[in-house]
Amino acid sequence: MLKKVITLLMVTILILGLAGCGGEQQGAEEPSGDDWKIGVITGTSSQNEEEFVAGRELVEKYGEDRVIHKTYPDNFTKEQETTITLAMDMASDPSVKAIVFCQAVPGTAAAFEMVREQRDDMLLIAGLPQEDPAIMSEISDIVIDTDNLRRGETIMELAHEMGAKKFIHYSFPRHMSIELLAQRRDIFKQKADELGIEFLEVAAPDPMGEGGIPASQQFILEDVPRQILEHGKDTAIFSTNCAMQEPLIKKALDEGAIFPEQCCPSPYHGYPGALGIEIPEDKIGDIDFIMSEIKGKVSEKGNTGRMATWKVPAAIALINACGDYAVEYAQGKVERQDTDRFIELLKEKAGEIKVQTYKTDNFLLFVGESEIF
Amino acid sequence: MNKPIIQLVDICKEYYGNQVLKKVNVSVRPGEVHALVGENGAGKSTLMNILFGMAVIHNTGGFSGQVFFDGEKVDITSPKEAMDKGIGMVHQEFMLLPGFTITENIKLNREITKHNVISKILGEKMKSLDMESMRKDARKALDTLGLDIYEMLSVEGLPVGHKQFIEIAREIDKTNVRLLVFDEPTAVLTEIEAELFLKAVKKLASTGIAILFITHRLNEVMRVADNITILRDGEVVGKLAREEASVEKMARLMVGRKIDRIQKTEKKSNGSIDENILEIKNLKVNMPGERVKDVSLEVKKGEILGIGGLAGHGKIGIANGVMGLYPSSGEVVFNGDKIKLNNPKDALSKGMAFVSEDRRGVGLLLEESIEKNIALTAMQVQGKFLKRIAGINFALTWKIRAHARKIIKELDIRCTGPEQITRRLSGGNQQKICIARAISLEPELLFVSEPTRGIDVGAKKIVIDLLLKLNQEMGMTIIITSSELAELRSICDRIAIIYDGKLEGVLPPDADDTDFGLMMAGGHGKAKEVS
Amino acid sequence: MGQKFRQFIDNFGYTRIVIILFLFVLLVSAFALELQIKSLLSGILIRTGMNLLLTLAMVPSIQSGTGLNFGLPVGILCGVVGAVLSIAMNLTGGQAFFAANVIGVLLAVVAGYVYGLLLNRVKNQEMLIGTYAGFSVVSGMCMFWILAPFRSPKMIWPYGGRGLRVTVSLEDTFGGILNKFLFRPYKWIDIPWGLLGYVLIFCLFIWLFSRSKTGIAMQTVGSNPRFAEAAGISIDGMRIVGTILSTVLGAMGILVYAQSYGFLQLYTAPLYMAFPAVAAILIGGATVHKASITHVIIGTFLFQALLVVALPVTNAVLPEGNLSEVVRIIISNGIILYALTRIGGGD
Amino acid sequence: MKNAEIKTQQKRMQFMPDIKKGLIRNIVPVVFAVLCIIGACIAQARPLFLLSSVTIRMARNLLLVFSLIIPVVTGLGLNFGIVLGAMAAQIALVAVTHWEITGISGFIVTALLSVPLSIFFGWLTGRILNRAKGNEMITSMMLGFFANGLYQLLFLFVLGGIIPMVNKTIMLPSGIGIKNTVALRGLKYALDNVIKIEYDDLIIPIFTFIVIAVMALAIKFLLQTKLGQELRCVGQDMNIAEASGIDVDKMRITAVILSTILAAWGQLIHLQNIGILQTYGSHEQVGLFAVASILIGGATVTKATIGQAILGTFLFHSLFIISPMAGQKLVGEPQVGEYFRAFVAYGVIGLSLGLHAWQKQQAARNKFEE
Repeated sequence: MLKKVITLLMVTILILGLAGCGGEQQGAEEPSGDDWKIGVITGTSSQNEEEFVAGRELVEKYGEDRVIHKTYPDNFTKEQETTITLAMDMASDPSVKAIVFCQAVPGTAAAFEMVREQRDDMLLIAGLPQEDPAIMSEISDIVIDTDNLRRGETIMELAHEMGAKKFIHYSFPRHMSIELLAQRRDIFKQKADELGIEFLEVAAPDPMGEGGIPASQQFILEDVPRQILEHGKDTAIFSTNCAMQEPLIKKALDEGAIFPEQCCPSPYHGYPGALGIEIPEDKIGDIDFIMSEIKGKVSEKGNTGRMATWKVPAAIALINACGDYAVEYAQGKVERQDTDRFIELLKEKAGEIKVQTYKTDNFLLFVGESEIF
Repeated sequence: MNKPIIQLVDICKEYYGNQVLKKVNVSVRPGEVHALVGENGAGKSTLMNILFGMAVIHNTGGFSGQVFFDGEKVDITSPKEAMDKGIGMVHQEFMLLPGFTITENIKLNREITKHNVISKILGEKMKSLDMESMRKDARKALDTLGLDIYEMLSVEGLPVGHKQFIEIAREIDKTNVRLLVFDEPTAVLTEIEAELFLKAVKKLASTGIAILFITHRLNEVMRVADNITILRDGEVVGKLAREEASVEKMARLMVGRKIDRIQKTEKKSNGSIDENILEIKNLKVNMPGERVKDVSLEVKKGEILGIGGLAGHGKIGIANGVMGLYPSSGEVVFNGDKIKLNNPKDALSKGMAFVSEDRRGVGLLLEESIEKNIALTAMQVQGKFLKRIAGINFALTWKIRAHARKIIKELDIRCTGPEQITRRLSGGNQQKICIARAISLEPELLFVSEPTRGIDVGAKKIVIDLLLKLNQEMGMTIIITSSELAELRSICDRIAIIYDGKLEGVLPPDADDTDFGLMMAGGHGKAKEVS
Repeated sequence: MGQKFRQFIDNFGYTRIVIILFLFVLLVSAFALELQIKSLLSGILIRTGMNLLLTLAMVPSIQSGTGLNFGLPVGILCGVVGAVLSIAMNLTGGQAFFAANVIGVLLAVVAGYVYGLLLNRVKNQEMLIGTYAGFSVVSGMCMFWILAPFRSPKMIWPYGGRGLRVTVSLEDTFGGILNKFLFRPYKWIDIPWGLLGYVLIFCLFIWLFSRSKTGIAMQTVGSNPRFAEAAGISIDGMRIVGTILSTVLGAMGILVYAQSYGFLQLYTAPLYMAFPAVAAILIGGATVHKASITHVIIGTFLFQALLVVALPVTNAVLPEGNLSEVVRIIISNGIILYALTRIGGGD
Repeated sequence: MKNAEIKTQQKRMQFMPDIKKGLIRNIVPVVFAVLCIIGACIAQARPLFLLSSVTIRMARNLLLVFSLIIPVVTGLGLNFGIVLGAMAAQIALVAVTHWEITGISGFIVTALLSVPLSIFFGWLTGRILNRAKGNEMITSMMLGFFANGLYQLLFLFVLGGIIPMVNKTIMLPSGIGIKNTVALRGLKYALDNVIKIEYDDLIIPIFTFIVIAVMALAIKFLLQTKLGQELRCVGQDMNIAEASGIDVDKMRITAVILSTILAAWGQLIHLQNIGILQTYGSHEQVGLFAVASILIGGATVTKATIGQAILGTFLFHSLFIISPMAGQKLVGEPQVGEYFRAFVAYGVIGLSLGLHAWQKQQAARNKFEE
């Protein structure tokens, strides 16, 4: 009996407390045309530094009162409800006109769908989606991803140019259930046949499995030297998973293998950590500095011309473009699905890129130029 | 005279060559209260195990003799069969679920159920409990016992007396019950509760149920029993009707036997024999089941003091309390030094040692080697067998082994070597290891609890001789706690009897059987003090 | 003869026999499939070496009666902080490794003591609470990595992110310091004598400790607390000693791991470090009540060998698709599950 | 002792007027509630948003949390094996999506289809747990990992590979294996939409709550039947249960099966609200968060009630909603807010477990000193 009383009492106090303490903005003023905000959701820097910093850059550019920057959970596969609440929280502020989600981790589709139910006018942009393309393009206004299909050809061509005789593709079941990644693998195969390269598919432990990220990374460290020993130095190696990039780059350099591109192409992705590049404080964010440092390290080990990445960090360009587009939408300058304007903005950030659509008009894919070290 | 409901004829049983029941005959008639009296280990429990077809009997080679129930020869092979026949048992340890109400406990797995919509589809198990009918049944059973307690209370936190009544209520609630066995039902009851209980037993018997009443509280026997069977060492030593019985007579029959007084050699003089080595003042020990309520006792240097009494009265709690194993209060002075209570290390380091009654629980590391068991306490408390290297105290395996070998030889421990693990040893050898561990401390005073429980006859003698040797040759003061009075009487200089957590009296070993019996049964108002 | 053979199997445990047979089959097929046997064998040795101390950390906690140490991330984080500090001090090579160990151990002693106090309050629930405590501490340390004031160019983000990098390369500090020490290639196998020697020294140390007064007292508490109490041993004290030791080994273990891996992993990586260690010692034949150095060595070897060999072989057998990884998950977790159902079954 | 005295004493014990004692007994929920209020004050969140978020999350998760009650009552501890129930639900969901049955009828078919699957999974889990008495929790956790392997095998290789699949929309382009995201178009809000109330941002799926309430009553009813009595008896003391003729092992298996079925239905309710199935991730969080919820509600590994489950779910999700906001407001940086949330959430769960264990120790000591 007493327990029930206490329980009831507590719930009442809690609700009152929540209500009493809560903010007072609710419905205070109808948003006028000038009162706009955009929401940006990225990973934490432990997930991906570039995305996070790009988010910060947007905040700095437009001001804290214009851009709400939040991070999705590190453990996103297990905490989808948190992801949903995050987006719902943004949507519940009527002055927020657009939400940019990059990377669009699992849970984004559900979150967008729920936002859409409440806010018909909301602009929803998904960057680097991990969920089914058909669903994503249906729910979001614009979906933007690196062109994994065309990369299937460009990467293979690049590897061929660098002199690869064989091509090793590291992945694991969960990733191969992602449509675009699976399709890219098939394109790889096809293109490899064309170019006379032997395509090898190798399974690695799933970083979300019971061994966690360390088990996958350790596997890469051990497996690359074995493969190179068996297949020779003219073997290109590639992995679909971000966490595997550092050991992959490290071993490619040690063993003299070919490394055409990371999963998420950018000079900042994998290279600095793998090569132990030291960043003096005044060189933070200086892209030329990092390029020359990487070049130096690569030539030090005599692997010049056998490792590459994109000239411009894909994720940074992408988030900045998304942010600018969202702002223009919020200011009423563009329509919801003005893909031409979007591509224009993207080109401003990313330089020479090729863009194509996938299945629907609002699902954009782009590839950038490669920089060979 | 009506026909006996149960007859046990010429029952014999042996465990591993150890004859525990010898041609025992007992019979009980409907409406009769039949008391089965005997010391611990007289064979009462074994007899009951046979009656209930417990697995332990079949697993150890069965028994010989015959059982007649309601005039028919029966072969009871499981407790369930016994229950089906109408034999109920009230256990000594409570088979009650603390989270359930009294009613639920009384009706455990015999719930009254009624159909509901769902059970008609999904079957019997989905029937609702008919709590109202169950409550009524429970009420009725409680009323039969004269227990005025609300039947929907949770059992948790009820006084033990009530729990005992609930156990009984459960048995009498079984509609077919014809014979009820009570295994020392009053051991945990207060006097008033016991009074209530005895009344209830009378009432039950008057309804035509036969009652077999196992106890060693003799005055209770006098109050309720119609007939009395006295067991000693597996033999029926007396069958009395109440009219011919008296407490004194039963006590003598119960404990009386030839006392094999071991001839003691001249003791080594170890200071004045009148000097107190240990003084216990107002000791209270909170040991579940063996609570010590208020005991003051003095122990003389160089003597062997026995502590006797019936199970559950607190004799075992004394040593455990002094040695700090159970929460205790009071004052203990050893050699003029006050011992810190609740601190085993202090007691050990001051020169006392303890051989626990719970051999497998407290006394041994069952998965470890003999040598480790023997050396461990001495190493931890006194720093023996250690060598300090680079600031760390390392155990010296060779020293431990040498010590273990010596002791194994001295105590004649039968084993494959000092590295054998203790689980595999027989009870007697395990007991020797416990003693070995204690004497490795070279204590001035040794507490030994139930040294011969659960070990065979040959080993018993060796253990007793060993204790005697320690006392006489090394001048060790020894306090033996034992349920076997005969054992105490054979080697002790004095014997203290504990009743209901208090010291009932101290007797010389050659005192009269009747005195012992009476003291143990709590019927001895004024204790005869010998000093 | 048959009797003796049976007894041998009983002693060694069906689980291990099954795994050894399985491993043997894998190696034979690796040979038949013309895989790089030398590299596989060397990989097994290195993995065993780098994981051994982390598995060893389970021994004191089991022996002192707190069960499997799911709170191992506590110790691991101490080691990581030690390494980060040593990098921040601009040390390199042996100095850096030594400094990381010293700092890591000092922190681990304090952390282990506090963690031990916590475990003493929650007897019988240590494993569950350890798991959550581990999660929580790792998340707490994530904040630290973000807010930490270190400005070493080796550790800060290249693009202006706040805090430290997720992975810090150890190439210039103490990467491979043990792996390379006394590394000897032979015809069939490369043996990292330095690494193996280093970890075996600690096994020896724990073995010696288990023969010291305190070590024996600790084990007594684990195997029979009531006996220990009767022998005048402080139960809570010994549990704290066990927890401290386990935490310290965790700290030193992660440093051995990191130098072999070549990177220091911050943020959420330590979260997953306890599971492989737990699995390894269970497979080695330990239970939640009893563990020995032999269990550690056999278990780490078998578990890691399985991880090293299983995937390349299944990859070679099933070159298409990713079935091999799924098969590996099923087999290795299935075996752990099997081992667990043995605990309750008596011995 | 006189009867009347006992009665009054019992009364006194139950109606302890001492608020302090009551607070101590409910220390875990109290700590949580206080944290939530502080968090809400810091976060300055809109109350209606909080309310609607909590409501929706309650609707999604309550039944999953309920599924833990029966095993706890039966003495199996917290059943991390409910992950298998979630898997059963997802297999059924994929099948129904494949057959393109929609609306409430689709939901009912899914619910029915998941029953035989969960019975089978529950039976297996129960048998395994019977072999690991005393280690049920860690064993059920490992079982979850193991089952995940089999699950991936089924969804990635068997479906389309061995079992032919006609409906290509949910399949990977290669035709073998299910996509990592399956939109449950036909089933979204199948249950919620039957009856629901909308007010501004606040949506209350009344019908879902009715279903949950019915399930709660069903659990209550079940515990009052003969079967429930036997389950409770096993939970209290396996030996006594055995001695009074109850088949302990069978009861334990029954409990796990019931729990698995409830978990399957719980996962169905969860997913019909979310509307999108993460084929390889949706089931993973189930065990950990449900367990955390019920523990926070004041349940222990030996005692759990519906009320505790409701309170716990409410508190847990309030904390999970509020803490990232509070974290961000407090530290001013989004990612630190995220870590802060994880730190607080897991820390508080650990703390609450610790407090329970400590209380139990305290209680044992008090009992001893009586």
